[in-house]
Amino acid sequence: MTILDITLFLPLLGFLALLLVPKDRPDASRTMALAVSLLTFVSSLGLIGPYWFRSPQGFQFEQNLSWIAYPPIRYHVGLDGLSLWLVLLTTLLTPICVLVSWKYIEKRVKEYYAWLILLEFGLVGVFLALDMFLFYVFWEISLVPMYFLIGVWGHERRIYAAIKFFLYTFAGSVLMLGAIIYLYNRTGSFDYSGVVAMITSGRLALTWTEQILLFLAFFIAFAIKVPLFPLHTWLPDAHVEAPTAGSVMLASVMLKMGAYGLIRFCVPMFPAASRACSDWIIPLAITGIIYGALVAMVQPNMKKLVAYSSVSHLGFVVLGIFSFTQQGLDGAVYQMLNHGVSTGALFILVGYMYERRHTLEIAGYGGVATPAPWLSSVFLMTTLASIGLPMLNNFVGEYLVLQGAAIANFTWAVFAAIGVILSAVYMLWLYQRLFFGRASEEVSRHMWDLSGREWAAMLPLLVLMVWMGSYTQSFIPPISAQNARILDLSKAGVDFRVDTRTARSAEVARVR
Amino acid sequence: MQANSVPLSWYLLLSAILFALGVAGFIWRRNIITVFMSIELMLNAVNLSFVAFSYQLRQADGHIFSLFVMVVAAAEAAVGLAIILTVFKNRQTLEIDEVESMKY
Amino acid sequence: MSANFNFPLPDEYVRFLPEITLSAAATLVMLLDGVLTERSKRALAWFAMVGLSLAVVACVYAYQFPGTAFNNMIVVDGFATFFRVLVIAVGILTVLCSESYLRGERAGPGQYYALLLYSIVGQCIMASANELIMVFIGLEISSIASYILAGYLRDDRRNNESALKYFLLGSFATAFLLYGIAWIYGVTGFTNLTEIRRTLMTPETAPSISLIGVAAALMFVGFAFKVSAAPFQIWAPDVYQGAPAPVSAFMSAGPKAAAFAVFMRVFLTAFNPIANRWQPFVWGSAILTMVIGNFAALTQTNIKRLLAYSSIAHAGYVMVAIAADSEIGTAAAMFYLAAYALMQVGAFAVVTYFVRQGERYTSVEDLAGLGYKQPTVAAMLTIFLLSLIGVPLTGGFFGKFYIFKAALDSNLIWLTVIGLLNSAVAAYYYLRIIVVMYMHEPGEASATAPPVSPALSLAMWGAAVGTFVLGIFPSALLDFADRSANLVK
Amino acid sequence: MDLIIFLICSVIAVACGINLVLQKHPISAALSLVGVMGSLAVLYLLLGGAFIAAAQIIVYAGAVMVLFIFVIMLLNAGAEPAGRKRSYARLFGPPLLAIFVLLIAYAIQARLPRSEGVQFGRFTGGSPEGIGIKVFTDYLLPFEVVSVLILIAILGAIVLAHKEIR
Amino acid sequence: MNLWLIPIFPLAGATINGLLGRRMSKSAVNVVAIGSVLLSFAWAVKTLLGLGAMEHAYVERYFTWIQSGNLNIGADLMIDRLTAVMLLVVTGIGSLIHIYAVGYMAHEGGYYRFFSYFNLFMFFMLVLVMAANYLLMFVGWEGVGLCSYLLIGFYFLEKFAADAGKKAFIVNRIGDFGFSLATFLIFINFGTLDFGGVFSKAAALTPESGGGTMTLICLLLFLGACGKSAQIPLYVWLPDAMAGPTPVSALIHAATMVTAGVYMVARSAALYRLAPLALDVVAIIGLATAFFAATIGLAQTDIKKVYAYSTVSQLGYMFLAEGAGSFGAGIFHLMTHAFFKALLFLGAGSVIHALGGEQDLRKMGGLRQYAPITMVTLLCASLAISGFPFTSGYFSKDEILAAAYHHAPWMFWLGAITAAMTAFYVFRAFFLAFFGDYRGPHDKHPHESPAVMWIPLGVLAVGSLAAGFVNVPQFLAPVLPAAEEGAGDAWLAYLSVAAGLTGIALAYLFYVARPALADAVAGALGSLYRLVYNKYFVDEIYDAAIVTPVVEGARAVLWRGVDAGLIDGVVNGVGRRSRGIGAVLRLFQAGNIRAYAAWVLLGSVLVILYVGIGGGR
Repeated sequence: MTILDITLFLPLLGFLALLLVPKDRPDASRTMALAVSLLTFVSSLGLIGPYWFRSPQGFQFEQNLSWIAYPPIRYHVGLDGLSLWLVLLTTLLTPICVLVSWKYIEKRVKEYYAWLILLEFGLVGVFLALDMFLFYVFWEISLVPMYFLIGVWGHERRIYAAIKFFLYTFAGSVLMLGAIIYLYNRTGSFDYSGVVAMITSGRLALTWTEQILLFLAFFIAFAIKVPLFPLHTWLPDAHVEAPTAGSVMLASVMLKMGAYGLIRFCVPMFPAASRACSDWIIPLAITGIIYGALVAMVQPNMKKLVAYSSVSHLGFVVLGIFSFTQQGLDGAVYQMLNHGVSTGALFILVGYMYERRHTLEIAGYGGVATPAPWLSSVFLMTTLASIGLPMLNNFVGEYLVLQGAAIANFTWAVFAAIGVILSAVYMLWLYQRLFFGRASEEVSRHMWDLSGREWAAMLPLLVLMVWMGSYTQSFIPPISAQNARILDLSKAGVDFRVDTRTARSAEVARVR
Repeated sequence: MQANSVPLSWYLLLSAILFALGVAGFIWRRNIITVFMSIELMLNAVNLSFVAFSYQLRQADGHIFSLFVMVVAAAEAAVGLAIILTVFKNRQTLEIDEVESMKY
Repeated sequence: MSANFNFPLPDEYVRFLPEITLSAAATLVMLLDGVLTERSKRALAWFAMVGLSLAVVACVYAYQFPGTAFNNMIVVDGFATFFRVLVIAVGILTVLCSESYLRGERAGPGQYYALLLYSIVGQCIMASANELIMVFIGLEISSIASYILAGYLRDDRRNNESALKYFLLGSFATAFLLYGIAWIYGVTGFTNLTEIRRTLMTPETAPSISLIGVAAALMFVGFAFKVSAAPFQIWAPDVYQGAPAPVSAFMSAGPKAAAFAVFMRVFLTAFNPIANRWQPFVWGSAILTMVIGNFAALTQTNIKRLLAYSSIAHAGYVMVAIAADSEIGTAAAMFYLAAYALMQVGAFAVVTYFVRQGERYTSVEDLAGLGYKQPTVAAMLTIFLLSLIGVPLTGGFFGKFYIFKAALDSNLIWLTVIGLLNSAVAAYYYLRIIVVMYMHEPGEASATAPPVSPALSLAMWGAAVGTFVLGIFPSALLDFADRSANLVK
Repeated sequence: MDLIIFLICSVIAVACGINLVLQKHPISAALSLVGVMGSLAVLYLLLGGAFIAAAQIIVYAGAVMVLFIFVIMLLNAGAEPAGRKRSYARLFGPPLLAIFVLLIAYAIQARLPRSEGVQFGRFTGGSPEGIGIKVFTDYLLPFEVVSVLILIAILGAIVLAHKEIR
Repeated sequence: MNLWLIPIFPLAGATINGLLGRRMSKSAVNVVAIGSVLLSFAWAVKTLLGLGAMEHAYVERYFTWIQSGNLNIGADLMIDRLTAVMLLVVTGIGSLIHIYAVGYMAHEGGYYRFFSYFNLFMFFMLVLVMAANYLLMFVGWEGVGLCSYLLIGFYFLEKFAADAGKKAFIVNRIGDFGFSLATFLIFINFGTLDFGGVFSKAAALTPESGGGTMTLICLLLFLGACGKSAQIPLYVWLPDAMAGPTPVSALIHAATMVTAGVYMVARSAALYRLAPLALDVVAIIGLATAFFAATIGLAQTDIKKVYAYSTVSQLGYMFLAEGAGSFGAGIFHLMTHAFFKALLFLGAGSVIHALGGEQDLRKMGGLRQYAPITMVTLLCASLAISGFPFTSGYFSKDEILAAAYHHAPWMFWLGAITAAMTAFYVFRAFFLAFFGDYRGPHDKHPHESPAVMWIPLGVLAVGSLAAGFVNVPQFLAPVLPAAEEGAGDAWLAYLSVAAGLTGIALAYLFYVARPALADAVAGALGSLYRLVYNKYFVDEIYDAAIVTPVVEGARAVLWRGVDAGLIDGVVNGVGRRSRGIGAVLRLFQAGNIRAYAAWVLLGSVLVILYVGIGGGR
């Protein structure tokens, strides 16, 4: 019973407890949800322990118990540099989401928080599961609460969005299930590390077709979740229709499930296939970067704009992963966290504005800076973070990704960097249309400045933006160490296109 | 084989033909009772096969089987006709094509 | 003419104990119905429950004495026991569902429960039959009983129609089955499955493949019809839609499971030697069944009919397992049928609760807002639907998982892919129901929903718990299925 | 001799069968069915199924068909009116049926091992004695179980057809 | 040495004012704002004195900022002679402008906000100049861009201000795009981004061995410089940037930020040495910018716009110098320019202040009796920029033209013409503002600015006259060895001076002696005049050629077309199609028993065919 198990199962217990709260006492369920999520966050802080001064090899807090005797499905969970921060991101954002929804959600409060907490359970599980079957279980579990969050508490077209979201993801993941089973039939085990070991050691020799098909089965499931360019259309709908907290969880954590899966499964398990496919994946990613930015630029709806910006940002992540360079991978993972923080914050702020003005149309605002200076300052900072201003978090991620891409192939970097320009275009334009100019009469009547609760929800994120931007050493080392391992794995059995350009510049990094 | 013996296959063919006729009756006739009777015809055809086969095998088992078939047929007849009665009570018709309120 | 006359041993009676118990209980119920007053007839439900529970005990006890009985007429093995218990469990759930329904319809419970129990007797016989004649008789007992049940409310036009269709088409298909039996008897000289198998295995006695094929084909028609596998699924929607809701629940689970049991026993023992002949056809039939079931369900508005189509689709998944033609496949099919029975009967239980007197509310839209008027019931239905979709931690998911695992084991890659995609399609219409329940404003149907009767809620809870147990701790059942999957001794 | 009887009976049977299919009026259909059964009974006799032949006459022609005719009378079902619906079943029914018969026939003719012809008296296992012995030894269980079936039938008939349901 | 204190002071000031400013009194805000800048100025001076000769760079390493694989970026600050010059310019002139701003902004809303942004700018500018590696430099680089965005859009109630800010930021982003790409290449080729490491490695290379990559790097860097320092084709943002308060224009868009590009190119001199081609590009772009901006300046009527274009033009000069290989001269001009251009803007500000916000030259005139001090100081600045002998401008411009002549004589000639034009439009503005009669509305009463404003003017005036005597190029020689100095080219100096004087004379002729002449000439030139007056319609062209197509294309094609139409169309189409299939399939359930029987028959035939007869044997 490690602290990891506690972090994982606290939400589940919280969910069950919430079910017992009487329906007619909304505040009780609110408080309960807040308490549970905060507890979870606190216990999750304990996970940092092993990574405090060093980045240890292998999985920490590993727990490997038998769940189902045959087929051998095990409750196998563990933590490494890759999942560490993602788990913390989840546990941090959940209480924030609870706070954000405090006033926003009035109907069916109890159910709402129950789903939210259950969602946390699923998400944390996804990042911790080391048994592929278990992974799939959590993957699907996280689907259901989000489906209800969107479908019940969403906006006008919520039902369409909810079903679209569910079917899109489900359709992708069933293929992954098939692949998992196939791997099991070949290896007789669902254990992630075991299978990877077999593949790298060559004890499990997959034919080229097998590898490609399996890779695709996994990849499509993840690519839909990420979402990669042509598979992204569920995202805007889901984001726009979801309630604030839903959008936050969706953008900040659920999208990362896809990217996480790419790094965790696709690359190490099918190195050759990944490298071969990167020839068309990377163009898609870059298309996504530019395309997402351009489409975001012309959105009349705030949430949709942010949603498309996510498509653009996640394009960077995919680009970084499939550049197969240390910098690229580190950047990708870091960018996942950054996007989680900054886009999460953006959605929260948009939610605040919606609570006041009750419209998501950008045209409905303008001149907000006058009645709500602090809101606008916070929004400005978040905007700057998300357009990758140095000393704020996104910059580091984007820089590393682009550097990695440039090492792999300079042309990619050139095109991807256009996305950085465009991000400034659409975000600043949005900011100008929302906050600058003279406030119209009803804007100044409806918009008021941040309340204490709203501050409480935003402050951690703002702090993180600066921290992650200015002192990355507190975050990157575990990631780097883990990525280095993954990079080695990804070279297994690959006799082609291992990048030589970094080798030429044999500058030994300064150690302090 | 001597003059006045009949090839077994003829019996089987006969049974096949009768079976087919039963099917035909089921498909062509529109009166529920007639349709039901065509089923009986099919069962009879089957019985013929049973008996014929058991002649060839020199076993009585086929006969037993057809005996049971008869019993079952009788039971079915009772139940089936009861059902037909209820249908008629509610619909005042034996047109089989009238009984298709539930479709698609 | 040899009269090898030997008295049956006590063990043989023990092996037949469940059927005996059930028939006894059934007869008692029937007789009690005559003597009891209207008020006290309520008790019959619980009486039937007792009978069924005893039968379960009998099954377990009989399992202590595995082997054949009455000159190879029946065989008691894991497989048989599994399905016996399964159909009896379905019976229990059905009784629980029916109790309040019958009261609502003011229909006499006596004969109803008697018929139900008899029909279960038939299914138990099917489950343990080792001889085509037993198969035939068991099938007929089960079917005839359910014909009557389907038309039980004889003043209801839908009931009549359903009964008539079921009856006519059922006996039509049975005729094919019989014809097939006649053929197999003719070409092998046996009606005993083990004997048939032996004959086919030994080259010198083995008759022409195509003759066996014809026989197998004709029997396939009969069985496929009973399990509502394409292209013989056509009757199912009409019948399930028309029959009384609890009966539909029963028919979509019990007889189907029993029919699958026979199907597997016949085709995996007797016709195993010619598996390479029928396996591809099962393959095609599986795909067709899944596709028809799922796609046709997409546009259904009547919830009973929708569930009927979904039951067709699920039969398709089981066919996938059979197409795998392996012990794992058999085990998968067994497990899946158990899980399926729970979730399907559960879903129908909710329908039973909801339709009200005269089955007024059968449209999906009528469920609008149920999630807020009757949260528990809605939650139950949600659980069953999620399980039908195949969301993890539910029996439905694990069953699917296990089936596709088996299919991949036998390298049926495309079948698996199609099946997986089908389950994605299926998600749509199940989700629609959830949408209506939680995301639409309550309509008068759900506004006027009465409180749930204890028996019914017991059924729902039972099914729900079972669904979760099969999803979270499948090991016990799975091990049993695996151990008893090798039909070929 | 056998041949002649067979030919006669089979011709009658087929003729009656066809008649069953063609007749619009249930009564005549029923009568033709009786005809089929009768001729079949003779054939059973030829095949050495004395008991079955008897049972055929008593049970089928005697009991079952009487029941049928009784019901027909009860519901005084008239000739079916000219078909209003053009069911597509009637359209692609015939070819299917033809194929079906041909398949079976082919199987019988081409695949079934030749065996010597049927002659009356060659096989007498179907005598009441033989049947009796079989039924009470090998087929004891089904014989018992069938009672359940009949019980159900009675019960069902009562449930569905008796006067008042409540 | 605690170099980090130098940037930290302004940062602290910015934070304090930003968070608490609203509750603080104006004077408190002033103390914080000015105090912090003065402190960093003082600390800078102390440090430089402490460092003494600075024969080679002095680096302080603080912590690893980014570490990934063999990529290691430290938060390191360094000081060498080049930095020293910039440091003094930034902090010194910065402090003066801060003081001036106290007076100028006295009556503006968002006072604390202004100063917090202002301090923040100082912080980023200092990071930019003191950074010890390219990425940290990039931090400052983007940071100053941000502050310029905020300060240009300071009057965010006005749409044009907000637009100008956005334009500035985005155009800068285009430059930064080049800069960042350059850093990637630098890391790929040198394995580090530290100036020390890069330049020592670069020293080992020759133009031949450097090859195309070096050229590419330098061009990309220069793209960045173009964005920041408003060179063709990215100069368009600077004139609009005048929408910000005048002190901003003085500090950011004249003295410091816009020169960052010049500084960066000079900093990368070691790389440019390896890329002669890139150097030529720099020179040509610089010269072209200088010339065209000057022509535009000739016809502007908004005083700040005039000076803005002159800034662009002067920056062009600096790049010309660097392109000609004489980086020292570039920096030299940067310094002198910082003085006189800051002065010009502050003077203009004081004029505007005197006229209560009037910026249009045509509505000025005759201010010499109302604002004498302003006039005197402005005169000094104007003389300096026109290269009047022995003013600062004279020396630096002389250096540049000399270098240009040695690089390619035609550049010199063009430069000289530009010098003439510069002199002309500067003095045109001067005469229009201070001579003739007051042409503005008479309800307004022009008045001299308060001491807090004119004292900085005075200091700067002295600077712009005297700064030329500091021989910067020589001081910088260790860092930036100047291009070979050809002897006996005194006549070049005379010529440039002559050009300047001609310009002044013409201006006097047109706007004092014979005012009518100006309009006559303008009329005579007709369309040419209009072309220049409208800045060659460059903004309009950019809008029509780039902005509109991109935006509309994104809306119509990508969003409506591809996203909603194509992709979602396919997705929903799949849904609709499968429902259609379902609708067809259910039709087979015709409900007719006989039809069903037919299906069964069909099925059985199929089965028999396949399983049975198909079996053969």
